[in-house]
Amino acid sequence: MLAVQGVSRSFGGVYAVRDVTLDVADGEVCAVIGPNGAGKSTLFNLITGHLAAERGAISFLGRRVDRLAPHRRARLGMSIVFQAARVFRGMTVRENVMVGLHGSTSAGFVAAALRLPRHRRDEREIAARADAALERVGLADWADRPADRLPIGQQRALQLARALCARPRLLLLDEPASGLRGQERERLAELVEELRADGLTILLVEHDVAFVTRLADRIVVLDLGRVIADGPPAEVRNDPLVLAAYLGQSA
Amino acid sequence: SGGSGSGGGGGDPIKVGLIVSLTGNYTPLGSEDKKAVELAVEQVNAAGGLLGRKVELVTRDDKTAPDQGIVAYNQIKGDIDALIGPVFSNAALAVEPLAQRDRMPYLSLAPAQEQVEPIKSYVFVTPALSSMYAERYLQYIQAEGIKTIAVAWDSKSAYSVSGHQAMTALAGKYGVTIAVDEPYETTNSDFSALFQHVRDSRAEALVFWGSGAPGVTAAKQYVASGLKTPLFLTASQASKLWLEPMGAAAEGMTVQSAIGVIGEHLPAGKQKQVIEQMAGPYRQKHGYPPPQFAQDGYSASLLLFEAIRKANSTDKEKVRQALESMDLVTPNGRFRYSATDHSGLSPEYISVNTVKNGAFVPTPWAAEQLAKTVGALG
Amino acid sequence: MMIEVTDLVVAYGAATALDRVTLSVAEGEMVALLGPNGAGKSTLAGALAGLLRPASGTVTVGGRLALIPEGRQLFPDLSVADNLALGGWRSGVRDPSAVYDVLPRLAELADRRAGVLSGGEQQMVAFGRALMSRPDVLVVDELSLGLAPNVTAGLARHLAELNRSRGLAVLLIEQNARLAFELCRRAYVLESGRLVTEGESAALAGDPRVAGAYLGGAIT
Amino acid sequence: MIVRRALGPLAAAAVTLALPAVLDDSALAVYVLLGLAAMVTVGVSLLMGYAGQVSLGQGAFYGLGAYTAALLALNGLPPLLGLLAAPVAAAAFALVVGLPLLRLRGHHLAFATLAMQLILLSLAGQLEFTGGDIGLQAIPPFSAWSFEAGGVTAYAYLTWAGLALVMLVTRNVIASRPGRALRALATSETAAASSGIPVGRYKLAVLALSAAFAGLAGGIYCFYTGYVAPGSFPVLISIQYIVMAVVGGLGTIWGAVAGAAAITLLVQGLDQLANLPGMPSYAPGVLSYAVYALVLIAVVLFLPNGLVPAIRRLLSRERPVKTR
Amino acid sequence: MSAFLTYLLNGLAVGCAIALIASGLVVIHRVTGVVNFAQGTFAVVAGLCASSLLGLGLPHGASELAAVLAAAVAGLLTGLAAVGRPGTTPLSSLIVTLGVGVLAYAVEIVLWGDQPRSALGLAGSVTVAGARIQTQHLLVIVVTAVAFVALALFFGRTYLGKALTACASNPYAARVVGIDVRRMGLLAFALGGLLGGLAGVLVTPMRPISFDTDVTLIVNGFAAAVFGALTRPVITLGGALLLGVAETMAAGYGYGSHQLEIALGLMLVVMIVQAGRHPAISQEPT
Ligand SMILES: Nc1ncnc2c1ncn2[C@@H]1O[C@H](COP(=O)(O)OP(=O)(O)OP(=O)(O)O)[C@@H](O)[C@H]1O
Ligand SMILES: Nc1ncnc2c1ncn2[C@@H]1O[C@H](COP(=O)(O)OP(=O)(O)OP(=O)(O)O)[C@@H](O)[C@H]1O
Ligand SMILES: [Mg+2]
Ligand SMILES: [Mg+2]
Repeated sequence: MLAVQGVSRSFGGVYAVRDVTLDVADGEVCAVIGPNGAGKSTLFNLITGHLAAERGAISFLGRRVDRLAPHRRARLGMSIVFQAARVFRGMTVRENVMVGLHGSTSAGFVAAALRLPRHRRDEREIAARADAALERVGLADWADRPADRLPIGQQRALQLARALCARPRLLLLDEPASGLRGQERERLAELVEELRADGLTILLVEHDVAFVTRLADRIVVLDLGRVIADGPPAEVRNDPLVLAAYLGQSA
Repeated sequence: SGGSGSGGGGGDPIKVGLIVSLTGNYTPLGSEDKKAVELAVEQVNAAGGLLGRKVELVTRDDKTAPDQGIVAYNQIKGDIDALIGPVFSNAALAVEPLAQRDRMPYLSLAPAQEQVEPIKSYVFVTPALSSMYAERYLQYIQAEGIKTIAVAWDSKSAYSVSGHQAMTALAGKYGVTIAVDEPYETTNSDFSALFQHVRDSRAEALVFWGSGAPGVTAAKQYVASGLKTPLFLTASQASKLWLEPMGAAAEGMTVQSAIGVIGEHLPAGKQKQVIEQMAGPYRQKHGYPPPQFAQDGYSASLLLFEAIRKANSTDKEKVRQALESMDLVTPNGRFRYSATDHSGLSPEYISVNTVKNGAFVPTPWAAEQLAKTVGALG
Repeated sequence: MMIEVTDLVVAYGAATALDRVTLSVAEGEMVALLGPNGAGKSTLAGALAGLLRPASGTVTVGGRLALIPEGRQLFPDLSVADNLALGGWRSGVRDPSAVYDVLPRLAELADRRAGVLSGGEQQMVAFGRALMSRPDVLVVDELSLGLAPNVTAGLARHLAELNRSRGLAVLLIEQNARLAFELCRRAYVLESGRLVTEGESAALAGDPRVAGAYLGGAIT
Repeated sequence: MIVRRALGPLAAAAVTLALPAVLDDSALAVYVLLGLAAMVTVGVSLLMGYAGQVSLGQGAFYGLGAYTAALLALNGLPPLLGLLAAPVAAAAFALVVGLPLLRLRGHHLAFATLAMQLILLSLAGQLEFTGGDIGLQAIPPFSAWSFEAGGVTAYAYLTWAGLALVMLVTRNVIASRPGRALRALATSETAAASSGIPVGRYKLAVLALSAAFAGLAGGIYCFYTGYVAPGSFPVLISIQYIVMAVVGGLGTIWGAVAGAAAITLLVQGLDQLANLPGMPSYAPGVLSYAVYALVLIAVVLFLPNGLVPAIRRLLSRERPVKTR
Repeated sequence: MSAFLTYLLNGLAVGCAIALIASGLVVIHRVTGVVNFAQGTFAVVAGLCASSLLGLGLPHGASELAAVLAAAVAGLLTGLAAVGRPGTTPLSSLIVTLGVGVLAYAVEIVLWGDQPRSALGLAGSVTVAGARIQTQHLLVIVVTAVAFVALALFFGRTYLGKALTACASNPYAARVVGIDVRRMGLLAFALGGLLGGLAGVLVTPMRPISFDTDVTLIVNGFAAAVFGALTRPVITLGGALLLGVAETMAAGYGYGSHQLEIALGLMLVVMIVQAGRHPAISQEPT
């Protein structure tokens, strides 16, 4: 499904991601963990196209994507939930989610300005799908609120709904549980399990090791931009390298 | 709409519209025009008014913008018997077709050639056109035996663009070659390139077209540049706004001006008298001698008053006809409008001066020429 | 008392975010503040730091207070070193080397613009910046947010150490309730702008309602 | 509910239609210029308030529309064609310059658009075919089929029909898929791109749309005044549009119209006042400048969201208002 | 060769004058996030003051100093209006500064009238390696160099400079660490007024100043300041010098009527090329 081959990216001479190779199979939940500044978010940005890779190749669904603009990759079926909640200001929760459907609809300026039938049909469908996504993440009651006033936890749920409603093939989650409390965390975990059951492929960054262990089929560990371990959770958790670099005594 | 045509009937005042820039870029010009027109109206009213009626001024601001000129005109057009118009060429040209359509006698304060080419029956221009200044300079240059000149001109100012054009077109006629032809922009703050180019050429004089800030900036830098080629400035510099900042550095520079500026150097006579009729009271009221723009405004007023007097009515067509057969001496010189000439002035009423002791003094050539011109007026 | 809040009401326009909240933190005490998303925890933190004006009620703070705000709130255009130095605006401390001892990663990043750091690195800077002011009381709006487990553990240890050695009082808002209970002897629970429970951590952790909501079953 | 929603626009339409019939020429001249300013300002508000892109060069598109229509009409083409070409030319030009300029953001973009206008003005002031600094004169009046716009009234209707069209298009756009995309990219270009929005293309499109609005206004302007010159489109005019948009309320369509109306009427009112007989000679300058400035400062400081949101809040105290 | 050097030197002087206007814009934006459209006004106020004081017979030096202080006061007053009220957004503040600039027109017209004024500066010229440059130009270059070195050191090296920078970088965070953002904003406006005043007294002898000269002054200053992202003094100076030299070179080599297009166009190209290097993601919060 996703093949990252020897990808590198540096900032001012310091490598944030160095020669990373990573394959994610269809339907797999793959977690990426590692110390702060290991390059996890940078790797996500390379995959989604917000940063250009200096070396290496990225293929998605058997197709080279590393020269494609982010919105093209999104249209191929990649959705991302960013580490920082990026909700669109001045829009309601529902409108925010409707934006997520941009790539899978097509009415443009002319259709909108003239209110063509196609545009109206599109709008109805977009609204319905957005509401379904909100329902799914438990935000249905908040649909008409201004999105930028939501508490952090809800903003993250909103981002997830926005990503989901595009019906992606690959979902990239960058620390989706950060800022969530026990119960909310539990609900998120259940949702991820549901999504996996639906056949979605998920790439997950998270510092909550219990959360990761419960959900991931496989864990990849990054340190200083390189992959230092790759395998099933049980194995990785006991890897001495990982213990030293990341888990410390708390594991 | 339409004014109160049928004159005579005592009571109600004659209304003169005045649209000038009172805000925006052209404020310094517009406000001088306004002072002068107000002075002229005061004087005519003190002398009993026109046709036994008082003259009243209806003033509007064009904000140095063509569309605001139109708004202003629309606001007063129903009220007024004649119009003295914008000093900003773009605003003047915007108002012009409306005035022509409404058959409104219109004396423009802008020097743009386009207003009188082609002639519109109701539109008359008061300031000397820059082509006249150009021709006058060429006469002087020829008289001084100069064969080669450099010309610098502001490519953003209509006044200086058409002055430059006229100079290029007429140079041959006066046996003058233009060795350096150098455009610059109004906002330019450094003229070292110009002086360098003049220094590298055979030019015997540098004619500098420009108004406002560049006139001062360039003249100051000319002094500092050590260039020996004499500098000839045009009439835009003939005021205290140029003299004061220049200070002693201006001594000996050559500056053109309208005849009104050097009134005191004229032999006694009609011309001198009409200049003083304005200059004295103006100086008394405002504390400085009237600059060029003030003279334009005052001349326009005199022309309009005389036309109404001659028409013996404020009927617009009659006033227009009176203007078209006008022959009047004003501070700007003698105007002779005709059906084929709506600018009325000729180059003879332009003086070429040198700066002496911080004042403009006609050159011997100019003094002689002007004496001849003025003498003919009596 | 280091922090004394009585009948505090804070509103955003028409919406009341805190409704007659009363709580206190004594000198040398570490207190946890729990609550679901949107309960008003960050609002309370903002009011304590004087960043939000109360509609009514009083807030008194008995010493120098430092806040690790929600969303890190660094100076993105300044270097890490400068961010830390500015943390000492009130205390006059300019030299960040003490912070580097606690968070050695920051020494490596000293000259990096704070805006381009990774999320966790930014959290470290926010923590370090608060320490720079040599506070008597520290309000932490999320400690472990985005931090690797070993870093979180280190910071928790450091807080406990400061509490022991310098008597630093702490009001801790923390997503990981287990960690909060471990660190703090006492805790408040805030829901929809109202205090619903308070008590000893041990007792609260045993309370099935609290455990269900904040300890979150199998996870954490 | 629907009736209530439609009431405002209906009332506005009625007033718009009635006014030209009752106003005299002098008031109509203001009415026309007000409508034209509103047309440009709606575009500015769309660009700035919705899509978050600042243009300090909107006057350039206004001028471009005016010159286009004027040149076509002066070369003997039917005025209607000129009027239609004006927005098209402005939009096309926006697409061409937008391609490089929109790579810039924030202040850089603001400066770049300002520079674009300065450069265009400078060229218009020097080129032969644009009439140089003097500009283009004797532009024929607007006509279409057998109709010829004689007086100001005709232009008033033309202007306000144009404005209605512009407002309708804007309303339809913002409440739809492309409109949401624009509002999204204003907050976060990356999150927008990740939702499948081609950010660059949308920024271009909205610039072109706002340019088309300005171009249409310019087209009407040139027939109305019969004269265009560089002096008609100074840089300050572009800043004025932003002031209008902010004063009226960024991100609301009616705010753009209200802002344009408020500023235009304030300026005209002060002008009338300053030129009343008996006012001191410095009154025009001082009144137009000082009172205008004080009112502007007061409005911005005390109604930071603009006139329209403030009025809305007043009218519907009971309902919570969505503001930014 | 000496022609080239003449153009270069004079271009540097022109650029320095631009840089001084830009410096005030940079200081104010760097601290408050506000683009101060009243910056040209400060220069005009100082220029007009200086010409009046000199006219009253006050000696050089004292007149200019007083004028610069007057501009600083104008800056402070502008700051009070623009950032004095808590909760004013940078966009609102920007419009307020526009308003202040217009308000100043009225004040200036009442005090000084609507006609342009000038002041006498240093007369004469100096020859450097065969190229002539006016003494006043040289003075501008020296003062600008000193001002920019001081600014760069102040913002880059001093603690107060960093605290000031922090205010615009994240005003909320500045309050979190205890910085009085409002007072810092006022300080910045006063400093901006001072720098604008400096520009005013140095420029007045070179070109006449009237109440609305601020527009001309600010356009170039804005260009240079934006070039430096409105925050970085040294790059701003670079931008200003680029503008100045491009203008004189254009005039020198036969494009006198296209100076503006060439200078602004060049600047745009540099900006666009640079913009390509910064991906959107690195400008958004992590
Ligand atoms: N635009 C940038 N410029 C300079 N350095 C950058 C930039 N973006 C990221 N970095 C650096 O690259 C490294 C990797 O950052 P990244 O955000 O990928 O880390 P991460 O693994 O996601 O960490 P965390 O767990 O803290 O989120 C960090 O040291 C960061 O400071
Ligand atoms: N600027 C604001 N304007 C309006 N309402 C706000 C604002 N900030 C917060 N709120 C509201 O106030 C309430 C309390 O928010 P607060 O951020 O204090 O919650 P919290 O307990 O910190 O939540 P979280 O766990 O998500 O951080 C929420 O309902 C939120 O929507
Ligand atoms: Mg990360
Ligand atoms: Mg919070």
